[in-house]
Amino acid sequence: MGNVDLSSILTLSLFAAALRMATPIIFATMGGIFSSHTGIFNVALEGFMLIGSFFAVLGSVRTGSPYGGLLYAVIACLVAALVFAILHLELKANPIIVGLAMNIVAIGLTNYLLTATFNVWGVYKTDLIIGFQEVQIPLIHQIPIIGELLSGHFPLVYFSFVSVYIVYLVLYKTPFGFHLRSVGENIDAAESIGVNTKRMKYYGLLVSGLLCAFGGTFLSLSYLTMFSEDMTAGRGWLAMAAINFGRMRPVPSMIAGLIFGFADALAVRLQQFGLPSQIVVMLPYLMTVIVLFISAVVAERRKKSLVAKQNKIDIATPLQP
Amino acid sequence: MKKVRFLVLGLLIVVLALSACTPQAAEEPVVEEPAVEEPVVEEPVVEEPEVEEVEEPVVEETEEEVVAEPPKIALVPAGRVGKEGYMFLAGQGYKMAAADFGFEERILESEVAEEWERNVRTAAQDGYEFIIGVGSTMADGIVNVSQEFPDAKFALVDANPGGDNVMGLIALEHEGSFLAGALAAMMTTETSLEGINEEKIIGFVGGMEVPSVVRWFSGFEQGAKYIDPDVEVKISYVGSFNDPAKSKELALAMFNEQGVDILMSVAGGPGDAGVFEAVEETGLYGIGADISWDDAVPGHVLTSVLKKTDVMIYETIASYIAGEFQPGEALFGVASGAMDLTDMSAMGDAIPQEVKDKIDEIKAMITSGEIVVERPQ
Amino acid sequence: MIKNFFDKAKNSHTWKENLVNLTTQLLNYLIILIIALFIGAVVMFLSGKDPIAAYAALWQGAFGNGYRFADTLDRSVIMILAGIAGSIAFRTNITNLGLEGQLYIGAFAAAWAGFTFTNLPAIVHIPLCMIAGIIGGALWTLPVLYLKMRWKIPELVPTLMLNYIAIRLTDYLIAFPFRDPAAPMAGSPLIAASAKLPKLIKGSTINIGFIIAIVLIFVTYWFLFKTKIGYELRMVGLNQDFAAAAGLPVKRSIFLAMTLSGGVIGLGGALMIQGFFGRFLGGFSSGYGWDGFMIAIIAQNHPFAVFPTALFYGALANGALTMQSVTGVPQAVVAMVKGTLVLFVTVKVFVENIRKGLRKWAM
Amino acid sequence: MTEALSVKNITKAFPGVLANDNISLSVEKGTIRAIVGENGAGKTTLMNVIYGLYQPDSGQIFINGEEVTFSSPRDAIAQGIGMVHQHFKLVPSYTLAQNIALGVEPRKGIFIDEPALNKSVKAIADKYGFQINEREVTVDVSVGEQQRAEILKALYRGVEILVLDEPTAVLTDIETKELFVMLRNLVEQGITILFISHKLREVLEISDDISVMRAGKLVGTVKCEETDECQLAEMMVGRETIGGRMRETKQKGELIMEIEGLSVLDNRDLTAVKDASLNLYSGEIVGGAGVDGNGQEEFVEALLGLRPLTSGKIRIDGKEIQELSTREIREAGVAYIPSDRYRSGVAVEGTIWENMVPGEYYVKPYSNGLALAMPEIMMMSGTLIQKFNVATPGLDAKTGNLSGGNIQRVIAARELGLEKAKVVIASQPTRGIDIAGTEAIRQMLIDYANRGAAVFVISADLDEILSLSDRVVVFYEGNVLDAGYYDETIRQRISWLMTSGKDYCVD
Repeated sequence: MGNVDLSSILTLSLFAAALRMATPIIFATMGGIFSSHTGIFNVALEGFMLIGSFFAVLGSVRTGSPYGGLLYAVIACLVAALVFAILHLELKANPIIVGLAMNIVAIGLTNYLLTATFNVWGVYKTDLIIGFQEVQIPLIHQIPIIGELLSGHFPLVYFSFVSVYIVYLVLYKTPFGFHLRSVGENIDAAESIGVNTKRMKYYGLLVSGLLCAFGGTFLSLSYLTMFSEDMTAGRGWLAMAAINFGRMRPVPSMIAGLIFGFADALAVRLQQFGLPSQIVVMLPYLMTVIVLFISAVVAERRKKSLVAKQNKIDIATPLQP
Repeated sequence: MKKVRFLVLGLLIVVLALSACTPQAAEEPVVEEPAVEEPVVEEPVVEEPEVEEVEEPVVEETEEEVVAEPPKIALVPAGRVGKEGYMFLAGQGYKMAAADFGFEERILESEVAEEWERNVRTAAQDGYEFIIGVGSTMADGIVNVSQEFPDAKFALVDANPGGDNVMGLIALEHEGSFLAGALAAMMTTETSLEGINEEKIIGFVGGMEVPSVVRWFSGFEQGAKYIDPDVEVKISYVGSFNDPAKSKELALAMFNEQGVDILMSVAGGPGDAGVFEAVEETGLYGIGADISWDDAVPGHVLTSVLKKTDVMIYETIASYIAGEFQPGEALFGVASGAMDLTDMSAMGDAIPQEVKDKIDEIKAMITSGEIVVERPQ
Repeated sequence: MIKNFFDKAKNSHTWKENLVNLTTQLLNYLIILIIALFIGAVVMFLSGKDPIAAYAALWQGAFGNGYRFADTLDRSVIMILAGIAGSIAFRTNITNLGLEGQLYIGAFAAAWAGFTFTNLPAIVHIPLCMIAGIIGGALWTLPVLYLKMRWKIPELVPTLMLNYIAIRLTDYLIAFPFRDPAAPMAGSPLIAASAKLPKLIKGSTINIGFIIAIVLIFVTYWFLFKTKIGYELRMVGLNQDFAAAAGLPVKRSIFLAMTLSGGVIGLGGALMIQGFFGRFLGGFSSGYGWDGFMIAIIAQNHPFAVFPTALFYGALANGALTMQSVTGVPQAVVAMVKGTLVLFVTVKVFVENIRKGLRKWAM
Repeated sequence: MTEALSVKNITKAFPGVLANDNISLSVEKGTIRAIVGENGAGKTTLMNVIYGLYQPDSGQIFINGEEVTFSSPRDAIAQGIGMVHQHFKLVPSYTLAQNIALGVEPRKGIFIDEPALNKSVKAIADKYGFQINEREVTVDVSVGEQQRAEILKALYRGVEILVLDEPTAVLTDIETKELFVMLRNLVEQGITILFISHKLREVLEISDDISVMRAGKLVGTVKCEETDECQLAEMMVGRETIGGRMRETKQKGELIMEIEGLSVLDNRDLTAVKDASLNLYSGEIVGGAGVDGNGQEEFVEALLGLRPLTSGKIRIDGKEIQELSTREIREAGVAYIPSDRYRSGVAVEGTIWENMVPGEYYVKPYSNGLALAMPEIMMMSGTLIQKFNVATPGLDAKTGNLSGGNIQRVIAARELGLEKAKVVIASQPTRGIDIAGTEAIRQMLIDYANRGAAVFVISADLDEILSLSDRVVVFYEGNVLDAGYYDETIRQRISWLMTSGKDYCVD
């Protein structure tokens, strides 16, 4: 160890790894954004993803195809999201508490089912699980650096970025997204123009379940081809931090997700410097807090300068219009 | 109003009682006969072929004195007797002993740290006379309980907690991983094997920096240096025994960026699974630990260092039943056959015969004491 | 005249109304509990296990004999402290999801005081470790408080992240600066015998920590409902704008509630180390902070209700061991039951319908 | 003329209240119909029935002579009914055009056609002579413009019957005048307007017919030109006392509170109060008039220490208090009745006694050291609750279960009951309270001033100001302007100040 310099860490494979590690976070982030825009802060992202991971493996084993796994995961997550929605929207339960409880149920349920269906504890890995294969993008993968960076990823990695664009289009460019966002911003306005706000909240939660299913599937059928208990390991919480940072806007939130993925990938490599592993693995979490802190500082700065400008105009102009 | 809530929740407990108590359970006499809890033995059914490497434990000659009453012996693993890992082997050894010596099985598995001591205690409270813990993390629990229950006997796989009624069953992991290190050092220059580079760099992924993992690593490094002092051994810790994603990422980083071509994994069951995924993806080579990982990625796992806890436990039970309980440390190393490599058959002809011969030679030297593998503190 | 007023006030809440309220609450919890147990049973049944046998074993494991009962009480100690820690924060409307991290830091601080000082008499050493635990837990809330009070960052995400950081940090501390070379596991050195809590029953783990927990329940009740500061915390929790306009010390209350919450769970960590583990173990907590969060919610943040809830949780945890070892039903089912309980606990329709029904019946 | 809308025998009951009792009325096409009544008379319920938000228990609705039933506003919109609520239903981050077209956006494929949207909004605005910047983001435009957007939102959907709920409550006089011009424009284009208000002068100015409601019943409908304020007031209240002056003007006493050069920022850090000065004297009631949102809230919060000052000094009895905490300011003798009693007046989830003692719980005899002295607290709260006639089942009852008027009495009892305060700051003290409660609260303030305290009443209700004040100041765009002492011409001075910031006529 020891004589490793920084340039040996900042390699293409680091950025490729960052993309991989960011993918589940980005999926969960986009899902969370969808429900946040209907006014429900979904704290069950972690649990949804975990359920998705498990059922993806189950589906892959049962159907012998990763797409079958994806289908199982989607169905399971939609059911979980539906349970959340019914508890909150029909039975009027507190969404934060339901979300946190969902996470706990998800851990219990997946652990139990893991043992009950596959008769194993903790981790399930066999050749029966068929994962996704990396795809080489024709032409691009022949370009030297860019090819290595952009090509050769799992389909879901590409799809996570596509999903950001889709989420952006749906939320900001379609009437549906338009109505959906109005529910979160001013529910009275939405109601007054005849938007079925409850249905929109259902959509919000179901879409967040759907996208978490993709995130979970990525973890258990692409990133790895196995299921192990609690394998989401806090990525859902990181997604919440990303949403918080990006103020529910898809692209800035995605960037936050990439930052967290990068921190994760970097942490793995920093050990070569002889840094204690325990300290290094803190990095993504520490980064989250720091990112929140910096964004708060920046926001205040920007507001102050804006206000100074406005107040200057205010004072300069006569009192009466 | 405040009292109301209090009452309500008090009732909650009663309700649980009502719903949990079947008539039989309620009528069951509880304290006088602690053994009445018939263990409905429905342990996870295990596919035997999975563990074909487990050699039949050598049953020591036991005196044929048949004890009138079957002994009460419990197994308390610091984890689960699940499908993989040395806990599983421990469970196999225990079950075999139960079948051979005719006592009832009682395995108390745990999931979290708090349950280690609690399970030992539960066994002691229930009147078990010989309680076998598995996993060094149980040490404190064994110490605490053995002092409070001086009549019971205790044994612990992986550590010697000390005490008049306690024995420590120590597997010399470093001896086993010494063999693996030697093998890796020889193979890292074997460029005829696809993917092996010329650089003398091998790697080791550990779950967490805890004494047992450090022991594994130390032996591995010593073995490698014994073959060739120039071999560089890279090491990384995942920070967890059950984060396969991170294990895989670490392994990939070592393979792709640090010139490692052979990687030994001691990252816990889930963690190991992640590492071997990296092996599969890169087409390079891995070495497993505890149990056989040879079939995880056919043709890419050079060998696995077996820690035959089944042998250790079976022999310990046998000697206990023979009345030969000896407090203190009992060592199980290469010499006793408890630490060993797999036969490398999964690699086919990829490993040259002279390498295999060299390994056998080292094994013999360790057995005879010619090579002393240092045990890190 | 004043007396008349009070009499009138008392009488207007008739006994019937009280009965309706009490029965409503009772039935509500009963329904939720049945749903949770039923869902657990269905899952067990579908996977081919016998739910009745499993629950029977669970009961046996929790209360089957004197030892079991004592151990269950001991297990509930940390749950009580975690529940109280959660209650104090939630009463002040602070979403302290960082109980887990505060527990780690508190436990480590207590262990540090336990193994660093070796020549103290028990009467000094025991409280010293507890105080160290309290301070440790409280200190770990300070970064969150800074972010919340100075930069208006909601505490939700920072408290969560500090959990992970605390777990890693303590892992680091026991791996390097405070490593015990003799320890057979990832842990700190053993704490001095003078720091260990005296046991109440030989053979069981129950110790004076249980008495401390019980006392703490009453102290917390008194503190929250009978003292000036408790009044301030509750008013800030009920309506912060009102509290500010009325001149209550809002910032101080938030600060106090958060640090107290961290301090109590830190004390919980100290009790675990001093009463049970005897040293700091890396990753020793299996989500006690989360249990505390859920217990506080189920108990509606009332200290008296925390006790039975924590006992229930302790019984589930303890009984699950026996359930698993006797019937082979994985413990995970218990986590599901616990989670499901919380899923339904804020559901309002049961309460409303029960109350409506009872009213009709009572009239 | 044809009948645009009529309702027959509409009855709608809520638990404990008969909100609409057998109401029948009909409105002719192309007219403005005002519906007046006190708060709680049932106007808004009736409008919500017409708009489909509520379903009536019985009765019929006819549009252009045909019977219709509405299960949601969607049905009402389809029948050409549009409603502009008192609280605007606009999405803050959307542009005005987006808000106007929300729900009926022009589409291109599956996407919204933004250019077409902007163009169509512009077209409809031009057609009815509305001036708006349709591409501005809603939060950035004035209240008047937001209201125009609200009305356009209805017109965009092709409504023929427009319901306006208290449209002038948030407008300045000038904006109100502009609104009235626009409404006349609409009527000329054949739109029928229902106009809910309790401001009689405005109603007389704009409407063709006036229906008066009282306690859920329709009292009667009169032609605008055949009636006057007095008659309407009588119909509304059932007696003629409304709006009467409750106070004899008193001589001012000594100076108690001095506010000098106060400047404060609002929540968005923009200047809300500029260099404001005001003196409060013992025994005097000062009224603070002004349209909501001209800095009143920020001014009061600054006085209470709830909001930092950017400059200025506040003195009580000559002692500077601007650096003190809220508690210290209150201890110096300031009582405070906040404008939004649910937001900052009480903790609705708390018990009555908990809401009674936030000013006293920490001093003897209500606390002994650390603990609360419950008997004393209960005795004190009980006495005051009784003295201020709060109707409550007991001191342990949940405050949120009380009616608005009773909650306001709880606050008054807390703030005024112990008679410690030298200065009373009451912000919107009677907003949303029934008549009996209103009079009681006003009387409490007068009594308190008569005992020698300085009372400062801020209200958007000019009648309240006029009925109580010895002296009036007007909040206008963050300035506190002096309207002088009460006399016959003060109403005019106030309204000029409120609308233009000058105490003479703009013309």
